[in-house]
Amino acid sequence: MDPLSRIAFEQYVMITLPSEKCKIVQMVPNTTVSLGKFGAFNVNDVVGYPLGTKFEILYDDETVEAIEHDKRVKAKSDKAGVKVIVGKVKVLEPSVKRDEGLENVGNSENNRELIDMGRDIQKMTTEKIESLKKQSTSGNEIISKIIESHGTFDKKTVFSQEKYLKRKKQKFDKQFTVEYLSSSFLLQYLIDKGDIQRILDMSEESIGMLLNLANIRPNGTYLCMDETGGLLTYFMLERMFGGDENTGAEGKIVVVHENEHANLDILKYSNYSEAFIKKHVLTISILDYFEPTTVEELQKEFTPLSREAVADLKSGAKNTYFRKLKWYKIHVQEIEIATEWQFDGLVVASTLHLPTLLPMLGKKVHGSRPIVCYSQFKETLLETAHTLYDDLNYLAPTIQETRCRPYQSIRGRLHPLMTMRGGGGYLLWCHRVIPADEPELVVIEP
Amino acid sequence: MDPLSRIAFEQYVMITLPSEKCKIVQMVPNTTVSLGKFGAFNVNDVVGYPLGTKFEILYDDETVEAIEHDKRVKAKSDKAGVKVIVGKVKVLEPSVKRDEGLENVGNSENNRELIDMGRDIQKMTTEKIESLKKQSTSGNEIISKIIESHGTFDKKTVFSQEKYLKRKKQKFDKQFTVEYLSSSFLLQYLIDKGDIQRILDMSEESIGMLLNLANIRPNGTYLCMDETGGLLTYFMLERMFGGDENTGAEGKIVVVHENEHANLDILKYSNYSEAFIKKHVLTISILDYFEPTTVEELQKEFTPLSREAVADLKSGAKNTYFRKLKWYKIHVQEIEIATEWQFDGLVVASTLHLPTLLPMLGKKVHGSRPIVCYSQFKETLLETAHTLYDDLNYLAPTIQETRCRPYQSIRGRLHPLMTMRGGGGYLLWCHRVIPADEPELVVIEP
Amino acid sequence: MASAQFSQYKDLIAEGDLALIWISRGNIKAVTIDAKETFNTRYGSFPHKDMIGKPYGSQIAIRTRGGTGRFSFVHVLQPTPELWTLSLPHRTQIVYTPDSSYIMQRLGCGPHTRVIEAGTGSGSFSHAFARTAGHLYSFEFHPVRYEQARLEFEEHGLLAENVTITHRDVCEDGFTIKKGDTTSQEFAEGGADSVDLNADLVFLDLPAPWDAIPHLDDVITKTDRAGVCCFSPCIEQVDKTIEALEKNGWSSIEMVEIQGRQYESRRQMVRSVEDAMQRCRDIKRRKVEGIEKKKRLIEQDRLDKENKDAAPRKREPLTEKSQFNPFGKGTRVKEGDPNFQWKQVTKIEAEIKSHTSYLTFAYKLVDKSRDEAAVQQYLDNLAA
Amino acid sequence: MASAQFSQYKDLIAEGDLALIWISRGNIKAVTIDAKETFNTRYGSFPHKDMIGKPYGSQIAIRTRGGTGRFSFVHVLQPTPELWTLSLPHRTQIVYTPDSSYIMQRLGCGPHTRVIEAGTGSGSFSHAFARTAGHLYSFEFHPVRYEQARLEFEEHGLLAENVTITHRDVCEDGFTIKKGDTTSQEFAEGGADSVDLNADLVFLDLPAPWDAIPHLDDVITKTDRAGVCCFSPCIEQVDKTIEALEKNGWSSIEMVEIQGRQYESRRQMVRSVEDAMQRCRDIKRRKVEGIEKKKRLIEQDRLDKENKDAAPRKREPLTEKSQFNPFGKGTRVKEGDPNFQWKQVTKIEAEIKSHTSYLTFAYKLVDKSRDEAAVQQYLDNLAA
Repeated sequence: MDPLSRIAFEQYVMITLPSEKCKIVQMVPNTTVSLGKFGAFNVNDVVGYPLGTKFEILYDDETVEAIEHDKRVKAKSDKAGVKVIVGKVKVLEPSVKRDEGLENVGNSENNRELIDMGRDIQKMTTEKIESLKKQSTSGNEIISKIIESHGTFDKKTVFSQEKYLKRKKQKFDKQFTVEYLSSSFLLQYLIDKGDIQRILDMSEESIGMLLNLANIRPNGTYLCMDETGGLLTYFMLERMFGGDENTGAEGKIVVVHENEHANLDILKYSNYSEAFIKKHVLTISILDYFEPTTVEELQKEFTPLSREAVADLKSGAKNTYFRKLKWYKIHVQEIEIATEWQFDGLVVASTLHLPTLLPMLGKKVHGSRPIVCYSQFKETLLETAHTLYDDLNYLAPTIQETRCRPYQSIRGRLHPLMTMRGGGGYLLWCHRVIPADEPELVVIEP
Repeated sequence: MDPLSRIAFEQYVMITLPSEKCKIVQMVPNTTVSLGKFGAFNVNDVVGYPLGTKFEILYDDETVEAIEHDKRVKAKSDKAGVKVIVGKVKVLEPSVKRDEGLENVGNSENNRELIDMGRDIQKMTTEKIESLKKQSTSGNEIISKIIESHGTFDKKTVFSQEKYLKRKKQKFDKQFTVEYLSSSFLLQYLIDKGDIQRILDMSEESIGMLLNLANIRPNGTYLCMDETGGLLTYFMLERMFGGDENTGAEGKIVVVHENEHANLDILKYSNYSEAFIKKHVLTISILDYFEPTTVEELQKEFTPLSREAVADLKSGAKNTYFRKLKWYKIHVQEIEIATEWQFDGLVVASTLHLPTLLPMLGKKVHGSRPIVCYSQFKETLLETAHTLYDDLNYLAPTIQETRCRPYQSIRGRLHPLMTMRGGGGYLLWCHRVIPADEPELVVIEP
Repeated sequence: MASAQFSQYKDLIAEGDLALIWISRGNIKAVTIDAKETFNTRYGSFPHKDMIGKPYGSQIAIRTRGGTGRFSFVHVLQPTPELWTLSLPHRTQIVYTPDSSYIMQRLGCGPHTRVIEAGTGSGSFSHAFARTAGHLYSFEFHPVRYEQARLEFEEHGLLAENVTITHRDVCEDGFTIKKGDTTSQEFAEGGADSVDLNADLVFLDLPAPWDAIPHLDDVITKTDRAGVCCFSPCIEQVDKTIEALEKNGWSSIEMVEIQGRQYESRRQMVRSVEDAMQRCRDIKRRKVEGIEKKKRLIEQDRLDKENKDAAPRKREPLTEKSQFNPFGKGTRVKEGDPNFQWKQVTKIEAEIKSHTSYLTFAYKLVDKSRDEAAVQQYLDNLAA
Repeated sequence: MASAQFSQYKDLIAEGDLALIWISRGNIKAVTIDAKETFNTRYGSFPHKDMIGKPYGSQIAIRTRGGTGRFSFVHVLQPTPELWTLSLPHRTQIVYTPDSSYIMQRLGCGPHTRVIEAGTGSGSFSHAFARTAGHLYSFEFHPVRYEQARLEFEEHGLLAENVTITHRDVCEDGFTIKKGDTTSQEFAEGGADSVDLNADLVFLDLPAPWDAIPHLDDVITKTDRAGVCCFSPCIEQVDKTIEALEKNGWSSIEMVEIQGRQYESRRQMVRSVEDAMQRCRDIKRRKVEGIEKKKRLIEQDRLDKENKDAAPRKREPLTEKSQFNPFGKGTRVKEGDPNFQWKQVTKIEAEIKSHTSYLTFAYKLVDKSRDEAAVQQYLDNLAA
């Protein structure tokens, strides 16, 4: 099964819920996935459908069974030990419109009758709703019934209607979509989880623009600092390989990090194998990058033997030799990266002092190649832009901001969302250039 | 004639033109106002109509007369000495919609036939248009004829149609509106003139919000630094007195300046008399404000005499005495302002170093009264906010930004304007507070 | 009890005053000062009598509960329309200051302006209008909200100053205020039976402003130009509003959006590259030392095994924990901690108000006739 | 002359290359490197032969005309889609980078993506798509623009790589590309007569996307989910687009706006309050001195008049000009002049792109059937 187009076993996928929240789930065979109050389903029931399929959880007397909460994909919001009822899944038909419930309701132009409609107006009790939920009723049906029973619904303003329905929908709708875990979804997931600081407050639009401004291509060799736990690297890999190990593209990312090991934890959710990542994502510490050791020094610790000498080694010694040879080769490559490689682009998302860091990294970039630096704060980039502006090796540093403003996209009620997340960060963009020597003095004839 | 509701002689008014440019003109009796390519009219023909009236300039054979360009209200754009033809004016009917021309045109959905429509497509020559203009034809009529003669007009995209019509309208429409010279119009005029730096890049929305955040009222006493040539002061006066000297309000503005005299040039356009301005706008230099002289020192130069002593003075000496007394009283008031006055608000638009300036001025503000500081740059306010944040005399400094985004407000073609002016500045808002002493130690019984 | 708390600057906090108690940026509470009362917060209780007589703006301090020696503070402020708006509960639909101040500015609100506002809603905009305008006629169609607002306006001294509030569905019944209406307007015996509104500024915050627009002709000024602003969240409402404005002879129609943003001043740690390198060196050094130590230990173990009588050794950790921690990793570093370097940065609110409503402006000049007599008189005087 | 200038990184500037010459931020020109040619600017002429063999990114310097001893510079860059977009004349309708990069990101454009773009327009977005996508099918209905774009794509090496451009009114005639169409697509003898587009990303920059949407079913992928983005300037177009998308079974419809802003790093003079005070003191002192001098002069005049034989004196100005000018008033101070103190500030462009277009996104999954066999096989293997 192609994990790029169909839900496959063992794959990490993104599940989006009616509440617009999302969660990452691994499709482990013969297990159950709980979506908390939205219900639960069997992994085996959804695998094989195309990625992007929207399902609805249905309950009928035959299939209802109580299970212990699945331990492998534990959702924080569920209380431990709570029994979740697993339903059947049904693929939703395309004709279902997102807010059909709302469209069927005669909406009034004023809200004279309502000042605080509270719970007392609602004729349908929560118990009634819960029982409806356990019957074979879809989310939209439940909502329609709630509307019917809501005496003053058509007296509410457009806004209170929408707010009310959204709240109800989030509570009772049992639809979910299984999505390919794209870089954008992964970002959305981290934002929903509240990991804003971990990803340096990056927005999808900022990172998308970063990739374009940095001219990321399948065959480039990029220098990168990634303080987002691998998120930025994942975005780059998606542009370069699209989740596929067999495109034949030879692109590489060198990730410079400031700890003992690079933190690229987020890559564990990707569809790339460890071997593939090892080949295309090379990591090196900031110390080893800027103060590389020499091959001579390496050889004090270990010297490769001639083929004949290796052949003469005993079995145990041979194993030791090859282990040490691997270590040696990694370090030789590190030295090469640090001393010889020139890059097709520099991409930085780091909280180190950028006015010192960028000129150090910028030296390693080939002429005419772009440099893009992300920061949560404009002030940091301002300082950096001034530094680069005074350096003839960088052409026209500018600070770029991009903000996406989503609309409530319901016909007849179009307007930008009333609230949204602030932030999203800023980009510094420039190109590496090579300053000219002063041209020779041409003596002009008098 | 009430200069607040009707166009009055000698009054400064704002004239807005079809090009959305505007100019300030004084309504001098028996003179002519030239609007350059839009035509010319006699002041006596428009005075007496309500402010806000929209006129159209008409030409017919009887009234056409050639005049020298009016010297008193010389517009820069007109070449000196060019003869302008003065037309009759006609009040425009309210039923005229702004873009009627456009609404009557069948618009196509594509622009297949047009790649660069250039002048050659247009069948009506400029000469023809100019001759139409001199006939008794309104701007809308001219434009309709242009559209008729424009072979490919209905093949253009919505956008190129609009752009084209707007250009044509600006060129041939002879309508103008005579407006009350409100603070907002004055700002718009300065922006159109390109005096962005002179007014520190202020936008109408920023200054409007400044006035509200500073809680400007008719009866307040406000401390102000105004580096906009009096524009900010004019905005404050408008909120306090609404162009009327007889409201009975007693509000005062103390303007601290850093030169020999305050620059409040812009107030010359206002409807306020010099005497009124002198009473309500008091100016003092930053030196006299922060290092005031003493009454004792003043009295070294001049000592007021007793009533009897004054009566005994000879006529010449009496005049000298009263001149000096006036000087003395002004300086005594300055000392009072500098040493005794507490203010109901502090409003600053200055390019001096705000982190030093604001705490100096803030001391003079009464507890619970707002402080609002405008700056073209957020970075300056950031530094200032940090300083105030660390000072217990200021409550919760925040940086505020407000931006107005105008739409092309034509039904069926609603969208935000494609381009607009950047900038507009930022506000720092906080309240003056009075820190508490540590409360007494209450010994709790063991 | 009407007080002039919104129209007069007050110096000292006094019994009976409406005051705002500022606990934190998002927590501002309105109280009526009463010497017998106490203001309770989760950090402690503030007796009103500690506030009375102090200047407005005073910080009031108490020891926190439990006698930990720490203090708790509030500030007592005199209300302004803007602070009042901040003190309203967030769930209320409010016209916020970026919108209200722009509307007032653009429509030239000043001491002469006669304003119509429909509906009253939370009354936040009413307070800002009342501060500046000559008179405000506010209309509210919801009976309970009308009653709440009438009471509030009375308590805030607005009705005694320049505000009239009327219970009315303006879409159905227009804006004319007559004797017998449910209104704060008082009609003197033998006086006029209706009010001449004569408005030159109209603000319509209604779901269907197009139903109210045709009624405006009866109440707007005949001699000056009137301006209107319709406040609508959806774009389709804007379209219907423009249609109605055009049909009813309003001109210079323009719709705008106001985008207000608020920033906090914050600090970001300056993390020098050299420090990061030094940390790497430190890690490397400790790793090498650890390996050597391990080698020594292995050797020691071998010797110990040979000499079985040796006393058991206490094992030390192989790699020592570094003392070099330039960025305070693993510890809680307070923003601005003087042991570190900081860069000043602005931080936008976590959640922004990305949309409030669309603002559609238009103008109407009813009577375009000229005051010929006055012009002639002036010119005659000039010639004489 | 097809070159791979957009798909391969090049090190050195070579004869025949398409290069971008950066004169200034707003002035970037595309040239084909030709040893016999010269690049002329108002500041001087740059012979191409001075560029050939140098690395891309090189600054090229010449003495300015007139032999003033000053130099003039340009930079020679290898084109990227983003630089290419910047080099296009401003009057062209362009999909700018904030929009194009967001669309690519949101619709997951990657090496496997098969893109439909209609219309081609200036071709700026085509270059960005071509960099990343598996294949781009671009449609342009204007014959002249089609021809221009086809030529440009060929010269830029796009047609040889992964781009097909077709002359077509997609609203009328849909997206299917067949033998005999005006297209860059080549049909092998005896091969298929039409192309299986199988698109999973559709970008519609058309005045009436609703006319094109019904045709999409024929060309989008049947097995994966396809995404569409419609790019429309007016809100009414968005409404009609949403209607058409809903009718044609597209879901998860959402419209967004992208707002891109660009800032320059600038400096503002730090003007200290003490300096301003000192200036005032200086003015005051000179004024007092002036008065005293005047007094002396009057006295001198009196004496002179008494002594009529005295030689006429040269009058000095009463008040001396101050030497104290801390802010360089009246002089031209260059931003950043080291004689003054400066604060770093960001300045937004004087004119911003406040609106480009509304972006309406939607998704469609045509075939929702399950690959039962594969699932069963996997489970069977697992059980075995």
